[in-house]
Formats: sequence, C-alpha cells, structure tokens
Amino acid sequence: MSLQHYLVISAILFSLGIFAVLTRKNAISILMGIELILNSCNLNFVAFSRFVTPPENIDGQIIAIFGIVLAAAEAAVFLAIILAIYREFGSIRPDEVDTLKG
Amino acid sequence: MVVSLISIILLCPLAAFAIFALLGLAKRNFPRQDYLSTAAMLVALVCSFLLLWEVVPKPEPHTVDWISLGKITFSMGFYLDSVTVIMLIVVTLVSSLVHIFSIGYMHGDPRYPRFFAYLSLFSFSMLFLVVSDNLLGIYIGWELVGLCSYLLIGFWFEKDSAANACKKAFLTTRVGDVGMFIGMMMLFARFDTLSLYGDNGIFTRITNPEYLTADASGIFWLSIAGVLIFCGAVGKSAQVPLHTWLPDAMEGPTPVSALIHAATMVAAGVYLTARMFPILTPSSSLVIAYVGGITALVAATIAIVRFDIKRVLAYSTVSQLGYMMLAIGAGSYVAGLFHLTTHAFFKALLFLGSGSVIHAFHAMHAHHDEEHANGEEHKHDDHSLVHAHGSEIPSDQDMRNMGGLRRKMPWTFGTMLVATLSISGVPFIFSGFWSKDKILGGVLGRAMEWNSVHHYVLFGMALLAAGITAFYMFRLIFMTFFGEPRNQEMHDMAHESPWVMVVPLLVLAILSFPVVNKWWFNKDNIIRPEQPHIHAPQHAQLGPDTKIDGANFGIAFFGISETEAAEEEGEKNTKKADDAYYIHKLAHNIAMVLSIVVAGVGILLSWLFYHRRRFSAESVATTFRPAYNLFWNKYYFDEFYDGVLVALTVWKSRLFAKFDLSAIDGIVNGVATITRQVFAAFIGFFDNRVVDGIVNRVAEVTWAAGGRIRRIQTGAIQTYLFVVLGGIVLIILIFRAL
Amino acid sequence: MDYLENIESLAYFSPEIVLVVFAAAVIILDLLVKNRESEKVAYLSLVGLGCALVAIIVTHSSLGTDESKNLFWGMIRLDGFAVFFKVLLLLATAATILFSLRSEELDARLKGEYYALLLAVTFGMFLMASSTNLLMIFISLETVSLTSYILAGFLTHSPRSSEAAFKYITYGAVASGTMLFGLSLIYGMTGTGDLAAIGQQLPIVLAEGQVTTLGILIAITFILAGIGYKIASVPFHMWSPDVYEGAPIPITAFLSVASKAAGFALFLRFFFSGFGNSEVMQSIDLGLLLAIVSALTMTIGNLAALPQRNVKRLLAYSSIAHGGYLLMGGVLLANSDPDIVNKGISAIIFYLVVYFFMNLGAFYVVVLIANEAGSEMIEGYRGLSSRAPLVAGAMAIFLASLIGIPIFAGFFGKWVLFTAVIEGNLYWLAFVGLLNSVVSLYYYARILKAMYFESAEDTESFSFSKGTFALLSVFVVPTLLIGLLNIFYSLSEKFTLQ
Amino acid sequence: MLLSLMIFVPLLGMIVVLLLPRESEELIKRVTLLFTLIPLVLAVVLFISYDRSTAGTQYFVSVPWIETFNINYHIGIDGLSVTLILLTALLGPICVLASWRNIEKGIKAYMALFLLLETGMLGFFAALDLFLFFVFFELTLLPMYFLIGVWGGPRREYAAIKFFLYTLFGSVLMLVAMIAVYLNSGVPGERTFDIPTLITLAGTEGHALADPGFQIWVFLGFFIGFAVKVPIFPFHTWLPDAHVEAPTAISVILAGVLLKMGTYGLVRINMAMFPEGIDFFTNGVGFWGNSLALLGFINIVYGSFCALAQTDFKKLVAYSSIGHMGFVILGLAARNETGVTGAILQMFNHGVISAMLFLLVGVLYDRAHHREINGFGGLGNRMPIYTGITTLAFMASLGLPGLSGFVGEALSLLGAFAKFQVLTILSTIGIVVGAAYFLWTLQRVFLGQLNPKYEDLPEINGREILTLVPLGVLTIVLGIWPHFAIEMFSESVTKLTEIMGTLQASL
Repeated sequence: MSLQHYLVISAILFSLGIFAVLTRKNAISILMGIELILNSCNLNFVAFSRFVTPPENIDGQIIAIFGIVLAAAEAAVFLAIILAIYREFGSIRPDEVDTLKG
Repeated sequence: MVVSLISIILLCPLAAFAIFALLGLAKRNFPRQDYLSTAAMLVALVCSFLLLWEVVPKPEPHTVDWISLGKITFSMGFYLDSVTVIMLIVVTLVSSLVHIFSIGYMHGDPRYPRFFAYLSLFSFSMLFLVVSDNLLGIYIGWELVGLCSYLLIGFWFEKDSAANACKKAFLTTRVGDVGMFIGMMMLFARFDTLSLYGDNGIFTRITNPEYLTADASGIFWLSIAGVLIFCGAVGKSAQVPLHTWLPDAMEGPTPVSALIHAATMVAAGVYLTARMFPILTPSSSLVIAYVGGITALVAATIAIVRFDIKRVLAYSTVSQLGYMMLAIGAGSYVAGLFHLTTHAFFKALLFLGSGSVIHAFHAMHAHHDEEHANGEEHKHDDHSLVHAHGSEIPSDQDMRNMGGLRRKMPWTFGTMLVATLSISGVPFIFSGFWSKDKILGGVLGRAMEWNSVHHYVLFGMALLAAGITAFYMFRLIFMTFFGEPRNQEMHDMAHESPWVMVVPLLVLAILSFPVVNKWWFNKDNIIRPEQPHIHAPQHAQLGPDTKIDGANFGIAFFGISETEAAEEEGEKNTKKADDAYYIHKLAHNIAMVLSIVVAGVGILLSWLFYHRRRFSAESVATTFRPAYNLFWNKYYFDEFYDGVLVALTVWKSRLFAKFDLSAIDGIVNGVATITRQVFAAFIGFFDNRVVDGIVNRVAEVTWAAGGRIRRIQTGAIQTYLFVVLGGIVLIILIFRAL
Repeated sequence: MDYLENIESLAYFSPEIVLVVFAAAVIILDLLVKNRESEKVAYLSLVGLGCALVAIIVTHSSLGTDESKNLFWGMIRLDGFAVFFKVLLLLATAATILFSLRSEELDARLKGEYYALLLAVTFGMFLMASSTNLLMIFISLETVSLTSYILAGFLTHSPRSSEAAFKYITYGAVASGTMLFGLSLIYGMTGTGDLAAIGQQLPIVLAEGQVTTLGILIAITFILAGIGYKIASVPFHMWSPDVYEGAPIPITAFLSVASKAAGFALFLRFFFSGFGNSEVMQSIDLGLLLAIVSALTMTIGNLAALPQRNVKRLLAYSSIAHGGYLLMGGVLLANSDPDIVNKGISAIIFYLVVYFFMNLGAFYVVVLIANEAGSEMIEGYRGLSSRAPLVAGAMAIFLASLIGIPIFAGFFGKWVLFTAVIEGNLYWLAFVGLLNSVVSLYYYARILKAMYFESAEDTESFSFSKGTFALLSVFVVPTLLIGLLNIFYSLSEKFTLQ
Repeated sequence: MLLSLMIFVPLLGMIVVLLLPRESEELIKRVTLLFTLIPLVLAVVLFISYDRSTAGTQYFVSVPWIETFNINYHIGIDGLSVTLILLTALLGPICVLASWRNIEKGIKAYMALFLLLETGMLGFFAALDLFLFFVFFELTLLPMYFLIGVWGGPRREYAAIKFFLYTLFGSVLMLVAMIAVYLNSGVPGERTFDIPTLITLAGTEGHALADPGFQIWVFLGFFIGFAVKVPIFPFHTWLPDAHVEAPTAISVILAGVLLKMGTYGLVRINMAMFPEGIDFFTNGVGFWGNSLALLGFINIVYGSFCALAQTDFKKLVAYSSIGHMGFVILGLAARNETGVTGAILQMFNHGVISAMLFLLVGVLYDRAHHREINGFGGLGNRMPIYTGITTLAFMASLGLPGLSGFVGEALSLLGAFAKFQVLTILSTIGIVVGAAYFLWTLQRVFLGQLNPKYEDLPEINGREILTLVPLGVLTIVLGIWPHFAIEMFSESVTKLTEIMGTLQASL
C-alpha cells in the first residue's frame, strides 16, 4: 500500500467524522465523530512518518501517540459535560441545548 | 481745529445717548434726558456754524487708517466742503428745533427720556454719515440712521401698526442697502479701496484719463456700480418702487416724521447720490433721473386723494425727494442739494405744524386709550412676517374732522401757510420757489442743450408734479384751517400749542424766506465744489453747467439777487464765451415762467375746489373714476405684489387678499410663507429625510445587519460547526482561484 | 540551531515548573482546609503566581538581551516574546483569581480545584506562547482547551454554564481536530515538526513542485480553524458569545483576555517562523486572506454587538471586534518588509497590553454590578452614576478607552495599529477599522447612557470595600497612563519576534 | 510656560473640584469660577504681551513626548490662535456664571467636565504638533457628550449621541489623513508631526507631501473632519439638535468656541499645510474650483432660510450661526488678505455674538420655561433692559455697521467678490434674510401688546447682565475699532496668503 491509500482512508475518516459531528442528533455520536477526526489525523501522522521521513525520525508516531492520549482526555471531559447537560436539560440532543443565542 | 470741531459735533449727541444707555443698564435714568439731548444738539449746532466760518478754502479729507491689511487699508475720516457744511447746519438746526418741539409734544409719554436718547443717537449717525469721506463710513452711518428710524418709528411698539411699520421700514431700506453694498464691492474690486478723496481715492483715480483708456469695460462697470449704489438711495429716500415704507413710517411720533422722514434721513439718499456724482455715467444718470421723475409724479398724484394729514405730507415728501433725484440725474446736482436744504426746512415745518394740529386735537393721554384700542383690534398674526398697515386713519389725523382751525391756532396756521407757499413755489420771496426753479431750469437746460427727448419728458413730469404739489398742499391748508369745523367737539377741544412747540415753528418759518439768510451768510464763504467728471465726451457741455449751478447754489439760497448773480456769471464766463451758458440762462427763464404758471393754476384750482366749493371733488372723482381709483389705491402697487404673491403661494391667496399688502410686506410675507410652507416642508424633507435620512438609513442598515448576524447565532451548536466548515470550504475555494 | 537538551533546559523551564508544583499544592491544601477558609487556597495560588513571576524574571535576566534559547531539543523556545506573553498571561490569571474572590456566583465548595485548574491553564498558555514544534503546539492548545472547558462549565446547577461548556468543547474539539489534520499535512509536506525547519523546507518543496499551493492553502486553512477558534476570528468565532455569556464572569474575563492573548502568541509565532518566508505567503496570498478575515471579524463583532442587552454578551462581541483589530497587525506578517512585520507584531503586543487593562477592568465592573444589582443586563446599570459614582466613572473610562477616544490607552493602541497598517499600505483595512470604531461607539455609548442619562427605580447607593476600589484603580490608572508614556511603546518594540 | 500654565490650570481645577465634597455647591461654583478666571487673566497677559509685528509663533514650548513616533508636546501661539484663546478664556467664566443657578443636579460633575472641556479647547488652539492637535480636538468630545446628555433637555440623549457620532466620524477621516501625512513626511526615524515643519515640507518642491494628488485627498480627509465641526452644509444637522437640547452655557461654548475649532483647523491645517489642495478647491475653475465658495454660499442662504422658518428661539439662533459660519467659509475660499482677515474676524465676532444670543435665550428660558417665539409678545414693555441688550445682540448679528458683526461679514464679502462675483452677490441674500428673521423675532417677542401670561416676568438680573456686558462691550469696541483685533493676526494672515501663493486678487 502506498502513501496515497493511507491518505485517502484518513481523508474518508475525517469526512465521516465531520459528517457525524454535523448531522448526529445525539451528543455521544458527536463525540464519536470527533474521535474519528482525531484518529484520521493520527493515521496521517503515522503514515507520513512511515513514508516521508527517514526511518530513524519517528516524530510523527510520537505525535500520534500524544494525539491518542489527548483524545482520551477529551473524551473524558466531554462525557462529564454531557452528564451535566443531561442533568440540566434532561436530554443530550445538541439542538435542544440552545438557550444561549442571538 | 476742523477735526476737533467735527469731533465735538459728533460726540455731543453720542454722549447724550451713551449716558442714557449706561444708566439704563443700572435701571436708572438721567433726571432730565430731554434737556441733556437738546443741549448736546445746540452745542453741535453752534460748532457747525463755527465750522462754516472755519471752513477750509480748499476741501480736504482728514483720515486715519481704520483697518490696514498687508496691501489694503480701509481709512476712516472726514471730508469737508461747503456741501458738507450746509448739510451739517441743516441737520443740526432741524434736529435742535425738533428736540425743542418734542419737549412739548412728547410731554408725559411713559418712555419720554428714551425718545430723546434715540433722537440723539439718530443725530449722531446722521452727522457721521454726512461728514465721512469714504463709502464704508457713509455705509456705516447709513445703516445706523436706518436703525434709529427703526427704533423711532416703532417707538409706540404696543401698536401693532407701528411695530409692523418699523420692521417694514428697516427691511425695505435694507433691500436697497444690499444693492448699495454690492455696488461698493464692485468699486472695491476695481479700485482696491473705498475712500473717495485723497491721492488714490476713487474720484481721483477715475479723473485721470488713463483710467478710461486702461480698460474699455471701465465705463460699463461704473454704470452698473453707480446704479447699484443708487439702489441704496432708492431705499432710504423712498423712491419708486421702494417708496412704500415712508407713508407707513408715519406711525412714529410726528417730530420723528419731521426730523427723520422729512428733513434729514430720507434726504441722505439725495446727499449720497450727489456725493457719488463724479462716478455717475450718462446712462446711470438717466436711470436716476427717470426714477426721480416717476417718483415725483406718482407720489404727487397719490397725495391728492389722501385724507390723513400726515400721509399727505409723507407722499409730498416722497415726491419732493423724487424732484431732487431728478435734478441730480439731470446733471444739475447742486440744484438737487439746494432743494434738499430748502425742502428740509419747510417740510420739517409742515410736519411740526401738523404735529401741533394733531397735538391740539389730541391730548397726550388719549394716545394710550387709542393704542389699547387698536391693540385689541389686531393681535399678532404669526403667519405674516409683516402686517399690512391698518388702512383706517386715526381720527385725530383725518383732515375730514378738521377745518376752520385758523382762528383756533393762529401761529400754527401762519407758519404752515408760509411753508405751503414755499413748497408750492410761490415766486420770489419763498425759498422753495428758487430751488424748484433751479431744478426745472436745470432739466430744461439739459434738454435744450442736448435736445434729448428724455429730458423733455422729464421736464414735463417735473412741471406737472409742481402743479399738483401746489394743488394738494393748498387742499391741505383749506381743509384744515379754512371753512367750517366739521367735527365740533374735537374743534372745541383744539387749542394753540405751548410756546416750546410754537417757537420752533416760527424759526423754521423764518428760514423759509431766502432773504433772511443773507445776514448769517456772506457769499465769500461759498465754495463752488469742483466736480471731476468721467464723461470725457460731454465734458465740454457739462463743465459750465456745473459752474452755473455752483453759482446759483449760492445766489438763490443765500438770497443774492439775480443781478449780482448775473454779473458774477458774466465775469466768470467772459473767459470762454460758452453758449451752453446762454442756453441755460434761457432755459432758466422759461422754466421760471412755466413754474409760476403751474403753481398759480394749482393753487387756483384747489381754491375753487376746497374753499369756494365751486366744484365738488366728489363729482370730479366720480367723473374720472378710473384715475381716482388709481390714485386712491396707490397705483395698485399692493394689488400687483399681491398678485405676484398669490401666484407664489397659491394656497395662501385668501390670507393675502385679506390684507392689502404693499410691496415689501408682500415679498417678506411671501418669503415667510414660502419658508413656512414650502421651505419648512423642504427643510423637513431635506434636513430630516435627505441629510439626516441618509445618516439614519445608514444607522438602520447597520442595526438591521446586527439583527441578521444575531439571527445566524441560532444557539444550536451544529449550525456553528456548519459555519466553520462552510468558512473553511469558502476560503479554500476563493483563494484557490487566486 | 543550537538545542538545549532536557536537563539543562529545566533551568529555563522554572516558571512552568513552579506553576505545576503550586497547582498540586493547591489541590493538597484544598483537602486540608475547611470549606469556609477556601480563600487560603486562592492566596496560595496567588503566591504560586508570584513565584512564577519571579522565576520568569530570573530566567529572562539569565539570558542576555535579545538572545533566545531552544529548550528540550527545540520543543519550546524562550525569548523576549515568550517572556512578555508569560507575564501578561500570569497577570491575567492573578486578576481572574482576584475577581473570583469577589464574585458571588462561584460556588465556595469547589474553589480548590478551580484555582488548580486556573494554574494549569496558565501553564498551558505558557507553553502556547513558547512552543516551536507542531507537537508542542497541539499539546499546549489541548491543555488550555480542556481546562477551559471545565472552567467554563464550572457552575454546576447552572444550565447556562453547562451549555456553555458543552458548546465550547464540541466546537473546540472539532476545531482542534481540524487543526491537527492541517498540522499533519504540514508535517507530511516537510517531514519535520520543527517550525524553523518547516520555514526552511516549505519554499524548497514548493519550488520543487512536490506540493501544490492548494495543498499548502488547505493545510493553512485547517490550522487557521484551530487558531482562529482560539482568537475568536470570523468564521470561527461563533462559540464565543454563548460561552462568554454562560461562563462565570471571571472566566469570561479570563477567556476574553488571556486565551485570546495566548492564541495571538501562537498565531504570531506559527506564521512568523513557520511561514515567515514571503514566497509561501505570496503563493497563497495569505496577506489578503488574513486582511479579509480581520475586516470581517471586527465588522461582524461590532454589528452583532449593537442589539445586545446583556452586558456580558455585548462585551463578548466587542472582544471579537477587538480580536479583529489585533488581527490587522497580524496581516502585516505577510508584508515583505521585515521592518513593517516587526511594527505589526509590536503593535499587537502594545494593543494587547492596553486591551488587558481596559477589558479586564470592564469585566471587573460587570462582576461588581452582577453582585450588587444581581443583573448582567444593561438595565442593571441605570443610574449607576448616582448609585456608585466611582465605579461608574471607572466604567466610563474603560468604555471610552474601548471606543478609542484620545488620552485613553485604547486610542493609542488603535493609533499604533492603524499607523502600522497604513504603513503597510492597507488603507482600506485601516478605513474599515476606523469606521468600525465609530460603529462601536454606539453600543458602548448605550452603557454610558444607562449609567449617566437614565435613573434607576431604586436609588439607594451601592457600597464597595476599599479593596474593590484598590483593584479597580489597578486597571484605571494604566488605562489612563499607558498611552501617554513613551516607555510602553519602546517596550512593545523590544519584545517582538526575532 | 505661561501658555502651558494657562492650558492646564483648568485641569488642575477639575481635580480640585473632584476632591471637594459634593454637598458644598456654592464652594464648588466659586472654585470653578476662580479656575476659569486664572486662564482669562493669563490669556489677557498673552494678548497684551504678544508681539504683533511678527507672524511667527511665540511662547512656544517643545518637549519630547512619545519619541517612538517623534511626537512632541509642542505648543505656541500666533496671532490667530491668541485671538481665539482669548475668546475661549473669556467665555469660560461667563459660562460658569451662566450656569450658576440653572444647573440643578450634579453641579460638581458639571463643573469638573466643564473645566476639562476648557483645557481641551485652550490646548487645541495652542497645539503646534499635529498629534497633540488631534488629541486636544478629541478631548473636547467626551465632556461635551456628557454635558449635553446629562444636563440637556428632553431629547438630550439623541442630541448627545448624534453630536458624538458625527464628530467622531469626521475625526476618523482626519486620523487617516493625519497618519498618511506623518508617514509621508520622511523616511522612518525622521518622520514628524511638527506642524511648522510639515508646512515647510509641504511647500518644498518634489517632496512627497507636496504632491498635488496626495494633498487633495489628504485635504479632503481633514476638511470633512473640520466640516462636521463648523458645521458645513451636509454635515450640519447635529447642530440644531445639540443646541436645542444643551443647557445655556454649553450652547454658548458650542457656538462660541467649538464651531471655531472647525474653522481654525481649516486655516491652520488645510490652508497652510496643503496649498495645492486648497488651490484645487478654490481656484475658481470648474466645479471643484468653486466648491468651497459654493459650500459657503449654501451655508449662508440655507442657514438663513432655515432660521426664518424656526419658531423655537434657540433653534433660530442655532441656524443663524450656520448662516454666519458660511461667511467664514466664503471669506476663506477667497484666499486673499481681505477675505481671510474677514473670515478670522468673523470667527471671533460670531463667537462673541452667538454667545450673547444664547445667553439671552437662556435668560428668557429660565423665566418663561419655553422658547416658543410666538408664545411671547410685548416683552419690550415688561423688561426694557433685556430688550435693549437683545436688540444690540440682534443688530450685531444681522451685521449692523458700527457693531462687530458687520466688519467681518463685509471684509469676507469684499474679499470673496474679487474671485466669486456671482456667488458673493447671491450670498448677500443672506444679509436681507438675516435682517428679516431677527427683526421678525424682535417683533414677535418684544413688540406689540404684552402677553398677559407674562405680566410679572422678572427683569434680567445683575448676574445675567454681568455675563452679557463684557460681550456687549467687545461687540461695540470691535465694531468701532476692529483693528484692535485685526492687528493681532494681520501678519499671520499675510504669511498665510504668501504660503498659499495668492495675493490680493483684482479683476
């Protein structure tokens, strides 16, 4: 498999993530969309560090690892906030959380 | 010496006013303002006489730099020649007499001190106007006398008619003044100065031949400027078509009418025109002559049919002023000035006399009842800037209520009779005859000399006017003093005026006899003013004429007998035998005969009409109904302007038709109404719609935009994310293209 | 490029270390003290900030004039620029803590971790200001974001706060994700994470045709999404009004000043060293792109502020607009003349100082009024001139400065920016900016109007403690003086990027 | 030093006033009066000690302020500024006296703001550094906004914000132009804001500032900025509102000084610094060549007619001053000594006269509590002194010779006629209309039957007379001996005309 394949896959992942974020009517699905986006980025980094940079340079893979970590942290915070939302609004439909506007 | 004398003359009245004003700020009055002002005037009078004997053999300006910019200086100063001195004496003399008269006439008026303060201020302004040597100075005095006339006409401002009359007077004259100012601007643009005498004064500049050769448009430019400056005179001297304010000005106290609206201020226009004589080109002179002639005739005819004694005198004043203008226009400016002086005396006398009559009919207290009376009648009307003057005649001024007064008030009758004889041009012993004769002769002479049709026509007008003058003046006398009293109880109330009022009458009466002048003048003092002339082509013809006038000025006015004059002329003209002189001699003799004839006819007719009642005026009026209407309605000036206005402001026509508007009322009213209706609407439209509108529109658009953007902020997180993505895509699309 | 290896780096890393230590200490202390004494925690964190400040000064003085150190193998960089921002952010945090002490809406029980989080977020911002590597950029950004999400949602039992947090995190996660994608692309193009190296590589690969301008454009746009969301620039601004309105006021103040400043630090450093080369900039016409973004940002911010009645939200929009003004300086990065570029950067720095004082001051007044009048609405400010003349006066000064009226610092800030922009021949941009400041007059004046021209229903006057006025004067005095003293101008030039 | 003292004494006064307790109102008033009298004294000293024989600036101080931008605290006076400074300093105490009784609430804040305002105005007229000039220009904005907005009439908020927005808009354009001038004044490092230096640079051949195209648009930038203040025709609509709503004293300052700031700026910056620009707009060729004179004409006629249409006494005066500023513009457009001198004199005179008029309106308003002209009548009987003073003011304002109003008007017209005959002749309409609306007002308010409502209207009192007398005296003195003022600036005018390269134009 060449670089292109990875890039295409990651691009598809990214797009799916964005699609999910924009369309899902459930906060959890939005979180999943975000995860997709982040993972597409990680895939990019790994792929680039594999194909573009000389083997001894592993910056890309390190970045990917950090990315995974941060994604996890973000998920945790996100879930916590979703809980708060559920408590206050009794729903996690993003379009129902719109008291702040204008 | 000269300067200090003039300063005294100017400062005395000014001080009298200043004292009043300063004390006024402290809510107090000088104990006897009347004596103060009168004394000031008398001092000025004495100084004027001193000046007369001081008067410098060669006239010269005494100037200081008033405003000096880098290259331009406006100087202020005095210019003295015999004309100035004569004017000074006339003004101070009449003013003093009016002051004295007023002590009696105005006695008991609530604003008694203020009246005298105003008189002083007026005297100052008038004197300043007379002595100043440059256009700017003249203009200053010019406007100041306007102000004083405004204040004095509106002296009884509780009367709406007075309040309107004073405003009308100021505005009307202002219109003329603007014309004058434009004329000044034109001269300034050409000469970079406004001073007339001195090395680079305008007169000196135009006399040197280079000026004309320098640029061809010079004469044309001067003609325009001359006419424009004459506009100022038209306003002040109430010439057609700006004459309508003067009759209304009679709303002021009678002494004021005598001083300002007969003797001095209205004559200022004549004085100005005479002063500017050197820059008058033939064309502009002709314009002036015609305006004068028409005025003389129109006003005289209107005077025939008036019943308000003061209105009659007012129109007669207008007509006499027209005479003077005619004279100047016809080139014999000295005759004009001469008539100015004589007229000043006898017309003042007439007004004071009528004042005395009114006073007799009407104790002072009655004034106030009457004020309140017509105060109630017409309250303010905010819709018209100027009210049409009430056409009803105050009972105490209506000649139809008078008659048979000559026994009741002999002194008044006698003096007024003298004045009337003088104005009617009864020959030889009355000064009026001489001056009028000079004018007629001058005009006829010009006509014969150039045998120009214009001047024959003008002569005709003048002659006719002279006849009519005699007629309506005697009509006044007959209706007032002869016959049977028409209104008995008013007649019983009548009484001869106190001596303070009679004495001035006597003095003025004496001054109406030329002979008596001889002892306080001797002819050596008379300077013949040298007039530079720009009419290069006609110089030959105009030259001697002015000399003759110069001589006659002295002769007739100062009572030098004809023979003396003749030989004087003789020795003066032996130098160059100039047939123009003989033409003028001839013209003068013809004119004299004719004027005597028309005067006689006029007097005879009015005797038949109003004394012997051989014919009744009414029947004549009915037979010549159209003419009568024409006169009665003052040539429909009012209706004419009325029509114009109706055209201007259609929806207001009924309002205007209600009043009989006269010229300026109409125009100002029109302006006011237009302003109110159209313009206010226009402002409403322009200021609020367009100017503010644009601003507001912008504001609204901005605001609306704010609202829009607000609506984008739906509060749903996913729309925000849409925007993010959309933004990214948009950026990429746009900038890929670049 | 000389990199310091990890151990020797630590010496220069002391401020961050101090912050981390104190964050830990705060949590521990919080466990020990009774609830009602939780002010102690706040004071401890203030002490921590103080120590950090000392540390900053020490480290700064330890490296010579306009010398700089690349720490941790070039992960972060310590230079005047970084130092300036660290000080600014630190002061902002201190101010926030003081606000929080006075703010009544913050729940007392939770204050312990609240302060710890504040220290943590400061730490993250320090990194933002100094990171020179894609990895560090992403990490620091995420650190700051995650902590901010929590702070924004800190008011449990307040739906608005929770909603704010929810929107904030959703938006932020997507934005940072997008940015990370962009970063990955850059990494792919250049094969390195180091900004300086990227700066060298990009033109080469572009010249060699290995990458198209379109690729670079996409990458930069994605990255802009991340940075733009931090500095709330159009079209990535939409989270900020809601979050600002929902979050506790001190946090709003903090976000509007500190995280914006940090965002600008990142923005400047990234484009200056990563894309400093003008060919790349020209190739995608970055200058125009930024100019348009800045024009839109200030315009939309001001227009949307016009109809607002909630002062907090109004200030949120106004801070968007000010972000737009600041961005004008950023536009100059694309200018080929390095002198002008520096002018732009120093203008931004100067404006940030001014903005720091006037905006924080305004928010402090909002805190006070919210406490006393219990309202964030403009109506709550009616008759303030008579109820609390001094506070009203202070607010008037802040607003006048925000409008940009002379002798107030705001004017001089704008002055510096506009001069720089016009020198960069962007007359139209300067004109747009100036028109915007006229528009902004309108909504700021509405607060003035409420305070001075209108009168309140109840007229009993507010009472404030001495400390309040002291803190207020801390913001008022600089707002009056900064512009008038030359020193600040020269300082702002001293701290630009090399 | 003396100059700086004069400028900042009011500021000091403001601080003092702020420290005084809010309750002791009498004390506050007295202190304010004191702190406005000091500048007056100093101004008089300056006026006397000013060397009339030179055009150069005197008493100048130049201290580095913001070296980074080479901004200096550079102040100094020439004949033009010293005249206006005297006017400002004179109006200061008068306004304090005028506000003595009729400011009910917040006297402290009022006086403090007023003092700040005075510092701004004085500084503006003395500033010789473009940046300083601008700062002082803007410094007057905020106090004015509050003074109108807090102490004004019913629609005060609208008026205040309108004033603020208009002026700010104008000054924004000015700011751009100013920065442009600064950046073009030289290479980085030797750029300058120093007005005299800039004037010389703009005059030097081939310098960036001397380029006609550049000068024309920069001229426009400054011009609009000042035009809003003057106000010149399309930008005038804020003025009536501001005047109607503002309290008396503030109207006085507004008409007396703030409008002059506009025209002063035109002379000081537009005419002196951009000779090419001014030439383009006043060379009498084509539309643009006549544009400035045209604006002047429009101001005169439009203002006068609007005044004629008013029934609100104060609005009438406000519009009349639009008309009178038109004469200033016309005179400046002439660009010859006569015209410019007339314009400057008119600036000063209008300052004095309009101040008088607004004070008089205020006197009436304090008594009758309305300003509807038609609501009065016959007051001449009830309050003769007031009537007298009003008549004086009216006559001065309608340009009666012998009073100061005439000289300025006449010189402006005489100067303008040399260049724009038609426009000047048309402008004389303004003279007649001016007489018309003033006399009409005089009649409706003072003449005729006394309106029974006002049977016991109290006569003008001593304090009010005290505020009016100095102005009245000035009106008369300047009418009789205008050279007393003209000699102050005639040299400067000569210099100015030389800069503009135009001598007394003649047909």
